[in-house]
Amino acid sequence: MSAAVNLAIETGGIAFRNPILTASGTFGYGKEFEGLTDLRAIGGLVTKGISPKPRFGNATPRICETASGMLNSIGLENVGVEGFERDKLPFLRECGTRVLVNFFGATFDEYVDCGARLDALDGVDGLEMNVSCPNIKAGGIEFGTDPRVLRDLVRACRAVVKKPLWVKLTPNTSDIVALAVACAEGGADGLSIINTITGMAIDARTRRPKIATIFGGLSGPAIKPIALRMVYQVRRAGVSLPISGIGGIQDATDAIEFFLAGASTVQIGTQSFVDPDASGRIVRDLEARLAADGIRDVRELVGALSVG
Amino acid sequence: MSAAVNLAIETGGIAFRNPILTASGTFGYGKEFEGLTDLRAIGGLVTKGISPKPRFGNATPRICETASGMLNSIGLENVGVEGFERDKLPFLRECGTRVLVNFFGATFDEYVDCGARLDALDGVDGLEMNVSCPNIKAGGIEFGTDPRVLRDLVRACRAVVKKPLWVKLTPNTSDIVALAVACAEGGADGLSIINTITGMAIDARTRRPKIATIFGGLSGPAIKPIALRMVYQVRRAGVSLPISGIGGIQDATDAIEFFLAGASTVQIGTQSFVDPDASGRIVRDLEARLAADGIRDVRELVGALSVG
Amino acid sequence: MFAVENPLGSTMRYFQAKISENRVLGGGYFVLRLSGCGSLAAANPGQFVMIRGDWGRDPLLPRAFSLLAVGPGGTADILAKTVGRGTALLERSLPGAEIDVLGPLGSSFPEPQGDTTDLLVAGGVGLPPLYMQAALAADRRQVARSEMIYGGRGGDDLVLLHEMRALGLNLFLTTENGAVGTKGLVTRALEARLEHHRGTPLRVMACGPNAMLWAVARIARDKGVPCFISLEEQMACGIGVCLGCAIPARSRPYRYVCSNGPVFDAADVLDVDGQPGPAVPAACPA
Amino acid sequence: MFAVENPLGSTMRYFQAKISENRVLGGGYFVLRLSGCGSLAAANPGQFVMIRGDWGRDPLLPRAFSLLAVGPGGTADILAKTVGRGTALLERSLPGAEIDVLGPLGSSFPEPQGDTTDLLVAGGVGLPPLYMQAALAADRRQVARSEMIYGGRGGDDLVLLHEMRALGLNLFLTTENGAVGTKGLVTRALEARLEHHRGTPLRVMACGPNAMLWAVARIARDKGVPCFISLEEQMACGIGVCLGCAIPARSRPYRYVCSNGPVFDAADVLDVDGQPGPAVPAACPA
Ligand SMILES: Cc1cc2nc3c(=O)[nH]c(=O)nc-3n(C[C@H](O)[C@H](O)[C@H](O)COP(=O)(O)OP(=O)(O)OC[C@H]3O[C@@H](n4cnc5c(N)ncnc54)[C@H](O)[C@@H]3O)c2cc1C
Ligand SMILES: Cc1cc2nc3c(=O)[nH]c(=O)nc-3n(C[C@H](O)[C@H](O)[C@H](O)COP(=O)(O)OP(=O)(O)OC[C@H]3O[C@@H](n4cnc5c(N)ncnc54)[C@H](O)[C@@H]3O)c2cc1C
Ligand SMILES: Cc1cc2nc3c(=O)[nH]c(=O)nc-3n(C[C@H](O)[C@H](O)[C@H](O)COP(=O)(O)O)c2cc1C
Ligand SMILES: Cc1cc2nc3c(=O)[nH]c(=O)nc-3n(C[C@H](O)[C@H](O)[C@H](O)COP(=O)(O)O)c2cc1C
Ligand code: FES
Ligand code: FES
Repeated sequence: MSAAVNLAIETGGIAFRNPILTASGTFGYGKEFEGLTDLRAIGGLVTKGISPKPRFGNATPRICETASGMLNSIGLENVGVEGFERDKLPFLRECGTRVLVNFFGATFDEYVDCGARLDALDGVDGLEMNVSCPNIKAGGIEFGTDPRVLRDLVRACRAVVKKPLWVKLTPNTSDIVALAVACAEGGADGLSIINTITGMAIDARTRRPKIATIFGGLSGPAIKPIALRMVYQVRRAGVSLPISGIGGIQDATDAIEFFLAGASTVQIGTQSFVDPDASGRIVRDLEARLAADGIRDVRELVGALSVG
Repeated sequence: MSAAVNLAIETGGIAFRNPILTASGTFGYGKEFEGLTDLRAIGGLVTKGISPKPRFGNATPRICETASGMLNSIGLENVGVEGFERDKLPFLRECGTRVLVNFFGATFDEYVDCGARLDALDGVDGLEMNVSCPNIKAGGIEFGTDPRVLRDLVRACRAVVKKPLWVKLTPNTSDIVALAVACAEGGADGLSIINTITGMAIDARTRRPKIATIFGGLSGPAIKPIALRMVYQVRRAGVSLPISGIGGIQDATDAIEFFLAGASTVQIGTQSFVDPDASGRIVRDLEARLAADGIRDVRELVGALSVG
Repeated sequence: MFAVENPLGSTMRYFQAKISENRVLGGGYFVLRLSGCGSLAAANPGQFVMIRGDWGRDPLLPRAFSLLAVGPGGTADILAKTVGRGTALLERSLPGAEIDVLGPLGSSFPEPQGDTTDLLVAGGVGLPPLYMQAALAADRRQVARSEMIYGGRGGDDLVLLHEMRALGLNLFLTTENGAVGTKGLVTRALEARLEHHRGTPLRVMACGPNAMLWAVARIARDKGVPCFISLEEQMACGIGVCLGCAIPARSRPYRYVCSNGPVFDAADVLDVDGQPGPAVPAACPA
Repeated sequence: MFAVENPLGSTMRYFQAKISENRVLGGGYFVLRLSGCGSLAAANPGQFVMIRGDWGRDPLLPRAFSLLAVGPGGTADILAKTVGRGTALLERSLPGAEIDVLGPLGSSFPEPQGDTTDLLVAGGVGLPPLYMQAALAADRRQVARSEMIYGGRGGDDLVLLHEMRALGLNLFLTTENGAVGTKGLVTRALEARLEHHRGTPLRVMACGPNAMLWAVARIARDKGVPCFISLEEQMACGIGVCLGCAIPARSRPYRYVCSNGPVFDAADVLDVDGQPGPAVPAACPA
């Protein structure tokens, strides 16, 4: 590929080698992909969501396939902050790419506590808040669906997090722009758009839900049109935060579509299950594609959708 | 098939031969499918959305394919109430199945006017309100996303509509149950769940949106998990209105899944483009399937999901 | 003189056919022969079918293909070029594979007339309806009154030449790179042929990329020659239901490629150059 | 005595292979021979691969298949049964088709030992890992110490019998309808064989529907015989990342079929009979 193509981008407070990241929950803690894709070639990785304490996750079965997509209800199983620092971080410090840690809590205080503790860890380049979690105090409604609650939560975390703080928005909303604005007001450094969409699948034979928790999160190519729309809505509304686009990205063309809609980075999720080398492949294909099209800098694509 | 299987169901104020209907905008005004599927075999059909005056619809291109789905922004092109009565209704009166007329307006008054005029027409078995329309007075936000606006709109239409009145909910919401409750309060006779989900597609080569209006409605198998979830949420919340399930139904198994989730009828949408005989085929397959499984009455399936 | 509008529902059928032969021509072109297509026997040149293989839920929608030929014993041929996922799946499909077919659909080109010379203008994969039109003329021993102007990017894009010569058709080939025939676009060749036939009764019939068709239609209009063009637009249903295949038209805001076309009298659609119809709320997603 | 846990990432590779042969056995069963699978050469019986054909975006996820055999020159065989859309596409696939392969994955059965009799219990399409185990024993001239108890619904479900006899393997066949072998379930035949071998060193190794495996494991436990079972669960990644293939386990809330299994020491997973682990908020969609 021509060395003349610049893929590097500094966005959301972090300087990335290129704009191809991997999405939380679909890339483990990085090590699982050693030998399958080149970690030193991708822009960055986002870890599985971390909570203050380890969590064992939901009952089984936890996943099922749907048309061009899948449902999951893993239940945010994770090793907890301590386990993360002890067992996962040493590898991540050496892995050769940017590391964002996705995190969440079951209460306001857990969020703040978790954010503060992760912020203190050496080797963490930034934090991504997962706000698609049930707010137990508010009857199980997701933290991220009410703009005021979201703003306050972001503000509280912002107060303790010195590193770049991104917020990952839930698509289960009628107004994604209001959520984005709330994050800007709360002091976030970036937005990740979108998390999974709540869905359900039924086994007609057994008459039971296909996953134990009844509802799960829909991901994969099926949701790409919705994700792209939300990225563009936020961009068009003039929200000043940089966007990391997520949802059904399978190849370099999909990534470019998200850049055009306004994302300055993208995250590869479910596709890493389909093709464990997906993120590396997309970096390679993106570079080749830009070179072939005579585009010198990937940043030219960001928000370059033409709607005239 | 065994004559012992009962597919007939009376629901939402209408007695249907069977619970397989066709969805608005995907079955024209019925006549287009003559010779392709047996109109006398299906439970009912829902017409293209009718407005008080004819509308020419949106700029082109208007549709594009997505992963296991499609986007459309037809722009609610239709012949208007008068054109409907003059050109379409005579055929529909004789077509041998139940006829629901989908309708909408650009303002509150247009809704009421349209509902009243359609209500007066002989040969119309019921009305289905499409509330996924931009409310111009409220800055283009869909009528159907604010529960209070929705309740008032339904109540206003209810006051003039004597025939069964169903309301078709928009899925672009964080709280489908609140919308369902609003319809119940407004006096609706039934709910149709769901309309298309707002999405977007981009042509990476031309850097332009694939459809002229930028945004369009996502339909097809891709959205089935979301539709099924919303039907079940409304059912589980105990909203008393019967539900017509819509979204990505391709075959009898999909229809059964919606019945189990709580729908008492289903509507076949995009699949009629894939297979113009889809609705008739699903009736035949459903009957055969119930007979094979020893289920005497399709009504046994409604809400029979087992979540224990 | 008008494109024949096929009254909706007249003879169209939805049925299952089988691929009986897949003749790969190179350059991404291939001819599929379908068996079990007796209901297409009466189809006219310009009409099309919506077809879909047995390949699951993605790609979802059926694809439109003009008929290349309908043969005895219920065979039907289409000529396709691989451009995306659906055509790639078709190109790979093997004899015996099942194919769902909806057709014949849409309008057709006007019939050959003994006293008029028809200039058939085909761009790339726009060949099929004009090939079928030429074959009809040959059948009626009027092929001497037809000329085919057939162009493509390179030599690979010009297929079935042997078959067309066998019809006795007068062929004018053009390629953009000059590999075969005259170097340049079909429009130049068309201008030359129009000039050549000046003063005699003429008609132009064309199929190819929409941009080519607009250019052809403008040339014909300027020369006062009747012109029929077969347009393309994204389609979901093929039968006038989804309203997806709208194109701006002269006489009314929109015409539909599947049910009013695909063959249009150019005079009916030419003037409107892609501007939207009456304004409507922009973001109404239906 | 323990199932061999394959340290994650040790030798697994993601690569493209080709189908070199598709042997249809009837009853929905077929054997795919893949070429270009040199990196599977050192795989052990019980290990599996995730594979996916070149079929677009639906079905989306790769499918798990146990290895049936790995051969010289980089071939690998799988035995599959058509149950849904993915397997239907594989059944139809032709020599030359490209297949993405991730493997070898997961744990394997313990190696054959000269002094112990291994009762291999296969239910239907659970045959492959046990076939491979028997072939390994034959290779080491220890096949006399292995017995295969192999059951299915009907005669169609019992495949590769000729090949197994050629290994010199002692075969006990059962069918539910009695068409072939003893009428009944494999569990009955297993009980008889356990009785027969009473007092000698024994191990049970089993693969088949999970319900059969639990029954087999309970029988072995009751007789005090070590038992290894190869479990199935829905998978997305196959490498311990998605956490989708969790099963409740004795020693901890969950174990993962792809990375801790698929072969488990039954004692480690038996007691927990499908109850969820520690309570968590129910509807958290991630
Ligand atoms: C009336 C009509 C007749 C046609 N006749 C022929 C023919 O004889 N031979 C031939 O090779 N092609 C013909 N086409 C074009 C053919 O339909 C497209 O090449 C084909 O749909 C591409 O599908 P794909 O999955 O390979 O491409 P993709 O780009 O993956 O398709 C994505 C979507 O865009 C649509 N699409 C893509 N290209 C076109 C196009 N040019 N026109 C309309 N829709 C398109 C597809 O149908 C699909 O819905 C015709 C089109 C129309 C409308
Ligand atoms: C470790 C392991 C080894 C296996 N080895 C074999 C083998 O050697 N031969 C063989 O024929 N089958 C084997 N299976 C089962 C095989 O994976 C399924 O039959 C196959 O995935 C079905 O795919 P489908 O698209 O045809 O079915 P569908 O029902 O359409 O699949 C829908 C989804 O369910 C999953 N699924 C369906 N059945 C199963 C199942 N039994 N186990 C796990 N996931 C399932 C699919 O992977 C897919 O994600 C194995 C499964 C596992 C987990
Ligand atoms: C199995 C699985 C686990 C996930 N876990 C998390 C998580 O822990 N935290 C989070 O913010 N998002 C999580 N996600 C959401 C993804 O990061 C991503 O937002 C979503 O899958 C949409 O992208 P995709 O369509 O490319 O997969 C998970 C997704 C999947 C499929
Ligand atoms: C081309 C098209 C036009 C539609 N027009 C209307 C309409 O006029 N009124 C309406 O309420 N819904 C309309 N819909 C939505 C469908 O009725 C249905 O709710 C939606 O497509 C989801 O179902 P499906 O996935 O089965 O297609 C339209 C959908 C499509 C694809
Ligand atoms: S393709 Fe549906 S109206 Fe023309
Ligand atoms: S299949 Fe993903 S963790 Fe096992």
